[in-house]
Amino acid sequence: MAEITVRIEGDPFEMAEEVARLRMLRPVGAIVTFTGICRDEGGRLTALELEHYPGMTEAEIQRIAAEAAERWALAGVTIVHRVGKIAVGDDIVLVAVASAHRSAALEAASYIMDFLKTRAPFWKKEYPGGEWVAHRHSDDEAAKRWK
Amino acid sequence: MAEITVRIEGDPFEMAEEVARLRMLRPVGAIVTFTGICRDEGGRLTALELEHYPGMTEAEIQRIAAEAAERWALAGVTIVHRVGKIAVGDDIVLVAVASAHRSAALEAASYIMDFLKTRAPFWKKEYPGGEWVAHRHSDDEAAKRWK
Amino acid sequence: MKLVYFAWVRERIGLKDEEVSLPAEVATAGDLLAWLKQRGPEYEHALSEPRAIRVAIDRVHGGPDTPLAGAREVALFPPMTGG
Amino acid sequence: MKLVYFAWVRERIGLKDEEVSLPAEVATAGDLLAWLKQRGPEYEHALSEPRAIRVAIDRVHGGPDTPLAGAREVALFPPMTGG
Repeated sequence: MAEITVRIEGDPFEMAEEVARLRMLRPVGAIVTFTGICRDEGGRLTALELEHYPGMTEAEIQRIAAEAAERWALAGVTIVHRVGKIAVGDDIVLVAVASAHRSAALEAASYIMDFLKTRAPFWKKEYPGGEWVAHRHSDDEAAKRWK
Repeated sequence: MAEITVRIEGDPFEMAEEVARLRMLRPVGAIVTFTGICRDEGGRLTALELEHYPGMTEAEIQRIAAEAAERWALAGVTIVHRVGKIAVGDDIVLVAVASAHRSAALEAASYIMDFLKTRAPFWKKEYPGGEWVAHRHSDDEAAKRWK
Repeated sequence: MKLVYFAWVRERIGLKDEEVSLPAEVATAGDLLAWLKQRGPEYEHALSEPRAIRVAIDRVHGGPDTPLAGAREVALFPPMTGG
Repeated sequence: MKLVYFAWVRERIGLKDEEVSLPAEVATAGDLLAWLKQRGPEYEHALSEPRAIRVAIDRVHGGPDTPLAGAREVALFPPMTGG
């Protein structure tokens, strides 16, 4: 059984700490991390503000992680997603997956990211400007390939 | 142009340091890391010894990284591969890829790992026992999907 | 039933959440959207493009045909942009 | 020409590297393998399954048909197991 950790936090996370915990699991021969970082979109932005649906967010991310653990042989999955104001260059999300063999960790990290984008109830607002980030059709297409 | 760093080292590496350098690049919205860790193969092993072909190793890994940077829009690629004796639980290889969008970093990391396995001149010897690790046919198959 | 709103749906309606008593003919999430649109210009503005609105029933994603019977909390929000 | 050996090819031949002068008829990497096998039981043992042997010519991967003309360093080794 994969060990699944999901956290929604306002404060920054330390990738190295999350990876250190995953590497204690067995059997682990591969750890893949995905870090999503706040982009300035060509200098247009200084920050994003992330809103979410407390209670549903954790449950939905748990479901996504459990699906990945069902589909691939995983030792552990850690997902940390920040909410609130996030400055350009700061981390937004970490997905870390540990497995015995590399393809399981690589594919599961990709799967989890695709469904975090399309199913986890987060919404990004741009600063300056206050515009809500538009959902990308390409994210729906990316999620469809796992059917 | 992607910034490409390739190092072959005897000493352990610090993933956090490698990632910290990549995140200074622009535009970066995604960083993917792959860490390969020495497995005990069900308690059978205590260490691996990695032999390589000095001079060719660096050149071949540079070629693999350059191909990935040609194929995807990458900001930076860092590949660190250890050689010599590596204890169970210790890191063998780090591939870290930074890009603006997630699919480029995820796919490039997967591509680089597939060709590190099949083209980079490394050989693993098992301890105890002194047997050379057999090449896996599944690694050849994984590399073929990028044609 | 509790309705909760997020992102620009919340901003346009001008409420984070509210309690409503639904008429008997409002049986599905799609019915709920149609009923809410008639409640005033803020609702009309927020829900003018029903295809851009996602629905969660008791914190699980649903669609226009998802029945509301027994639901305690229904959330309306735009397509998600996390990750 | 310098020949270099790695992993179990190196162990079976019992040498890390050596200088050789090739006869004119040894034109390709495949020819080289066939010629080396005749040099003694260690070579025979190391190279008994030619399909299990990879070749690099001047530090670039080659195949049985890769010509050796002009090559300074040819490496023979088993399929790789890094990463």
